[in-house]
Amino acid sequence: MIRIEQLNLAVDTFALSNISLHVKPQEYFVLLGPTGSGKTLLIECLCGLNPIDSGRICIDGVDVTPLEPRSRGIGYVPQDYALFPHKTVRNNIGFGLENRRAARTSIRREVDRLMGQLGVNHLAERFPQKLSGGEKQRVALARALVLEPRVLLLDEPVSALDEQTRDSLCRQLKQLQKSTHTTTVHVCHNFAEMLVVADRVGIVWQGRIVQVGTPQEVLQRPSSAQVARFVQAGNLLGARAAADGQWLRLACHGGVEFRAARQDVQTAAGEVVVMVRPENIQLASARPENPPPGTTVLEGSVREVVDLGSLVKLNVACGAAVELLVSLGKREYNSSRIAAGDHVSLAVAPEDVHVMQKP
Amino acid sequence: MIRIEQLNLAVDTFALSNISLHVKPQEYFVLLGPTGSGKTLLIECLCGLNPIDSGRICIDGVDVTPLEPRSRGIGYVPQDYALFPHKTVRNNIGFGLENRRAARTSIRREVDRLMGQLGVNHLAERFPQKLSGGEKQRVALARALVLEPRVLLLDEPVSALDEQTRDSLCRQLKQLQKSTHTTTVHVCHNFAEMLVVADRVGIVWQGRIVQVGTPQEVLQRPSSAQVARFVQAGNLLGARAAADGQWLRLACHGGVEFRAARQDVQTAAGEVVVMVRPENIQLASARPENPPPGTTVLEGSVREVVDLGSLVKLNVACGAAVELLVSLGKREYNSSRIAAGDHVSLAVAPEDVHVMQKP
Amino acid sequence: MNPSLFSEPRTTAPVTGLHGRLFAASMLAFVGLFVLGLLALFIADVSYINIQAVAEVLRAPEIRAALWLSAWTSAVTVAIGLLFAVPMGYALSRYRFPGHAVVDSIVDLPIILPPLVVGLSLLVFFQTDVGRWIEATGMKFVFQCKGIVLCQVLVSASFGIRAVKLTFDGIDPRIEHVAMTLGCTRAGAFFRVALPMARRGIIVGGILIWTRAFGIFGPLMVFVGAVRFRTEVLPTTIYLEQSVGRIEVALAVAILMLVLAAVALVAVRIVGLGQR
Amino acid sequence: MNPSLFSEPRTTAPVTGLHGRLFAASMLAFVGLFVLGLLALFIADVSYINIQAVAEVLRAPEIRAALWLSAWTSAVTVAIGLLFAVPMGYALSRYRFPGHAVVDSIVDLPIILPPLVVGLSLLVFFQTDVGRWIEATGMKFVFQCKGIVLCQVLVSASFGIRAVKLTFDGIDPRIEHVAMTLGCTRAGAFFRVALPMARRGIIVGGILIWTRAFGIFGPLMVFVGAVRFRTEVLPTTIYLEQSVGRIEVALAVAILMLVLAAVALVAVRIVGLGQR
Repeated sequence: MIRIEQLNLAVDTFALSNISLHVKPQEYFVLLGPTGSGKTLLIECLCGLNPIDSGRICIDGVDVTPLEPRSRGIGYVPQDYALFPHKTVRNNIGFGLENRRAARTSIRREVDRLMGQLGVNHLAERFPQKLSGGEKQRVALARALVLEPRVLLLDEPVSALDEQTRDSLCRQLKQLQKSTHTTTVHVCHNFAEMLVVADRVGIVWQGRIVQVGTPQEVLQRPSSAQVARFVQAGNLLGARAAADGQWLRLACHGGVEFRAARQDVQTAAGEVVVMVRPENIQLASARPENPPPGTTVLEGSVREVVDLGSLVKLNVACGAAVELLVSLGKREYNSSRIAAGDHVSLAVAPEDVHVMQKP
Repeated sequence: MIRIEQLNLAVDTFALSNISLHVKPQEYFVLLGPTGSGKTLLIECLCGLNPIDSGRICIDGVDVTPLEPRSRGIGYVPQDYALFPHKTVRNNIGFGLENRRAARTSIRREVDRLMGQLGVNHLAERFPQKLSGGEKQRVALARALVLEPRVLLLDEPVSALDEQTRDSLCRQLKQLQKSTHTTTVHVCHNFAEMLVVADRVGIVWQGRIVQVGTPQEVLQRPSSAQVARFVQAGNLLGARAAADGQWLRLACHGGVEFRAARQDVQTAAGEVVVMVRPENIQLASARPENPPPGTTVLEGSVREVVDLGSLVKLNVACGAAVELLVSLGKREYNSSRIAAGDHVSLAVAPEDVHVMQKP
Repeated sequence: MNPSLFSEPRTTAPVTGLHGRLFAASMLAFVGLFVLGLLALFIADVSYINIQAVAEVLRAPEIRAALWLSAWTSAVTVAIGLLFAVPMGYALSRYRFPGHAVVDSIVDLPIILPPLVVGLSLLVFFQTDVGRWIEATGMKFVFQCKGIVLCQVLVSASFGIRAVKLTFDGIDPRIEHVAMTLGCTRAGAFFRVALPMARRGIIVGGILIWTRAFGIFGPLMVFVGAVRFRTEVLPTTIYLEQSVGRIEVALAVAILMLVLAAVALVAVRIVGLGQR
Repeated sequence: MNPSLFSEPRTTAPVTGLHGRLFAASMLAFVGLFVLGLLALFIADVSYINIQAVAEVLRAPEIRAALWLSAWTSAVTVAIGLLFAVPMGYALSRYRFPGHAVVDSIVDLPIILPPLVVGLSLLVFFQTDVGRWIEATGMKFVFQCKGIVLCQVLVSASFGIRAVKLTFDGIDPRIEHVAMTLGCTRAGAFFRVALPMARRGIIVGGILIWTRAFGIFGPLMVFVGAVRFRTEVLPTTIYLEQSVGRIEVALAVAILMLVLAAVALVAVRIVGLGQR
């Protein structure tokens, strides 16, 4: 649906470098990256607001690179929504149809339909200043959807909202996309937000796309230590890798050693970064008997327990200078009867040890 | 250590109403509330920056109400840190001692010690504009600690930082407090942040303190539906309560019914709000045999599964129009073999059903 | 004076304690002194005035002519000034080009330049070959009414440009971007979105141009002279009347201008505040 | 002109497509026209100048006297203006009191008021009982050098007050609050923190006061007259010389003032930019 080929754009000291990306029809695609990584710039290129230095952008099979924003068939919801402050909600939403010189009655009908769909009928005659953040967001969505765009581009659509409503509005976005079948590109910097909405995700880092995949792929198999840090992998350790039969032995700085399945790993040996997600560490008060082959078993003592309600996070000190973060479901934690200060045993399956190149 | 009695203060259209609060010595106390609830105003009253209309503030047994900020024995870290931009890090930190006309050598020694403790030695000659958010925070902390205050007041100390570093800086704050034994009041609007640092927490809502307790008390037993919504209770349902032997029967709008232990509840009957935390709902593919007495057992079908890495959230449709949010640890979810569309059984123990007055 | 319309301090300082009170009192004393000084001046004006003389004087044909000339030249100046201010304010706010900072400074120059220098420069310009050629084509400026407008535009347009630029600086370009994705061309987005949003700022710019144009005196003396019934505007009247000792007449005109300036100031405040 | 030092647009608009190019070109055309017009004026000045005449003229004792008088009166004005501007700018920025908006507007009035009106008001004031009494105590202003300073302060101080207020508006009061928790009194926080932080804004305010004071002409004509060697400042020289037809001399002085204004503008830009 959207195909970006070898896009390059330099702006002042920042550059989008060699970006290629394919977003499938009816997909909910998330561009995830930290502030200043170039996500907004990339969205503006898709909109046609920034002339690109080289490369091609195709939407629905048409090369839109030379086209103006109004001819690209896109709906755009920028950061902070950018509603027209001098127009009522009704006129904000109807703006696109007015530009098409549609008949008054058909504009009215279409705007009413959209306001109904997004639940903002009661706001029709209000001005944007009088709306709450969530209401503004829905009006901006309706305004972008009125021309039935082939592609919907959302730039940080929930960042301006408070934390309590963000989650539910994200789920509404996802439902809206499912019902309208509009291919959607959603820019965000929040990892949890991405997990709620994304079919697939592209990680943006310093003007490049460093990984594309499903949320679970990015979560479990980040392509680099930067990505891992950004998706809050929890435990990242520098290590020296060495082959050991069917396993890869990973001697971490600090005195602990992990084993990973060798076929999963591109690197044979050398300096690497090891990632173990906190939920993939199995905690027990006693050393497991007969662990499955390849399982890494470590001993440690619990330093700190943080109860986050649904989730409990534990800091476990292992070896000389290694602290591992372990997370458990609340119910699981309650049944484990582990408390701060306890001596525990940790087990990690070889397939849960993810090895990355040293950056 | 800090005792606020019947504090009242009206500013324009907003007012702090009848605030009484007691912070114990060496306690890490968090003031939690949404934006605009009056937390910052309250901190400024503690600092002596706002004259209060009525009431009393005592710090360490001394009535400080009439005292100027400089005589209150407080260390203050405001939002965005407010470092002195025209002074180097060293001179920022030494500012308090200079005001006391301390000897040059003793200032130098003390500032060096603090910079060492907070790990900012290498920044001594830099100016604040050149620092990262985390560095600014530590310099502001050192500046506030230099006069060895009896009380440390932190206004949103990590809100300006990006999400990746917030968690670790919160833990550093907590460790710093443990090592310096300074009574600390920390203002924040983020619920998860509070759980990491707080010994006790006060919930601020529209200029009032609506609940004070440990993090787990607030989490499991919010005093009102507003508090419950703010701490992301997950499932909040309007219901009609009626006594039923040793249990309270709670008929929820939407056709499901819960049972709660009667002695836990102040209300005998009438309209109430029921809270069930997502981690307290036990999920099974078949109806449990012989559940413990009082257990609520519901049937439903899984609408949506969101995998958040360490945590999995499920939306389960029960009865006519009720959707319940259920959360499981990743490991627990994997072993349960439940997927979207499945028919499931939900069990809730009576002590996990929390009943609140209708607001 | 413009900026106060656009920014307000983040929080204000409450006054606490004896030290705080003394400090606030000493700072506010300067405010009181300055404001009282200004008020004393205006009260002196009002107390000195002779209503009968004023009424008589305002019926004098030469003063009526000056009032009329001031009114229409300043109106034309506002029109021409805004014709430049709107596109220039927009261009300077939205576009970055090589030499942007230099152009921006040159645009500010007439604000900071002594007005008399502008008048003299105009006089000199029309003695150069280019100037002579322009006058030879029939567009006469020196010692003409057209010259008044030219002079006023040069010394006042920059105030309008600055106000309009500030207004566009405050309008998020993303609003225009959205309009462009909704079927507008670049120009369409400007006329349908940016311009209506900037209307208050443009009005403020117009008022600022007007106040400056209306009050100009020095450059007119140099460039068009002070000929009764011909190039006499209200400030010229004040000068001419007081120089022959008829201070009541000069004062009557001055008070009229004072009132108009106060009205303009209040208008700027009200229009500007609504802009926030 | 001041505000441009403190705000910049959030993003600038890149130029894309044919429509976009045509639109940008037409907007920028106005910028070009205006800037070229101004430049033509100054080029005409420079081309008309006669170096030899200038050098001769600048050695004339009456012009030297005028230069000297301009220099010291404007310097004194800057000192007095800042003495008011710093506490007033701080008070208007930090404190809210009943009538704040009214006081704020009155402070702006001299910016918007025709300067000639200020001159006439002063003249009138010193004919009232209070004014006479002041002059009787030996503080003579009318047709005196002291009158030049008084006139300059009244028409220029508001520019400084406005600039300083804006600067303090941009300084987070929390920084002073922290200083107060670290052992400073209210006044101590002002002198040790707020004032050093505002130094660039205060310099900008001083330059703005100076440019206005230096270029003032109309009110001086009315209040202190144009007496050679006594109350003749540089703008007066321009007027006197051109009125007797010695345009080269007037022009030489004008160019000197033009250069000084340009230097002031550049200084304001550089100092102001550093402030961000």
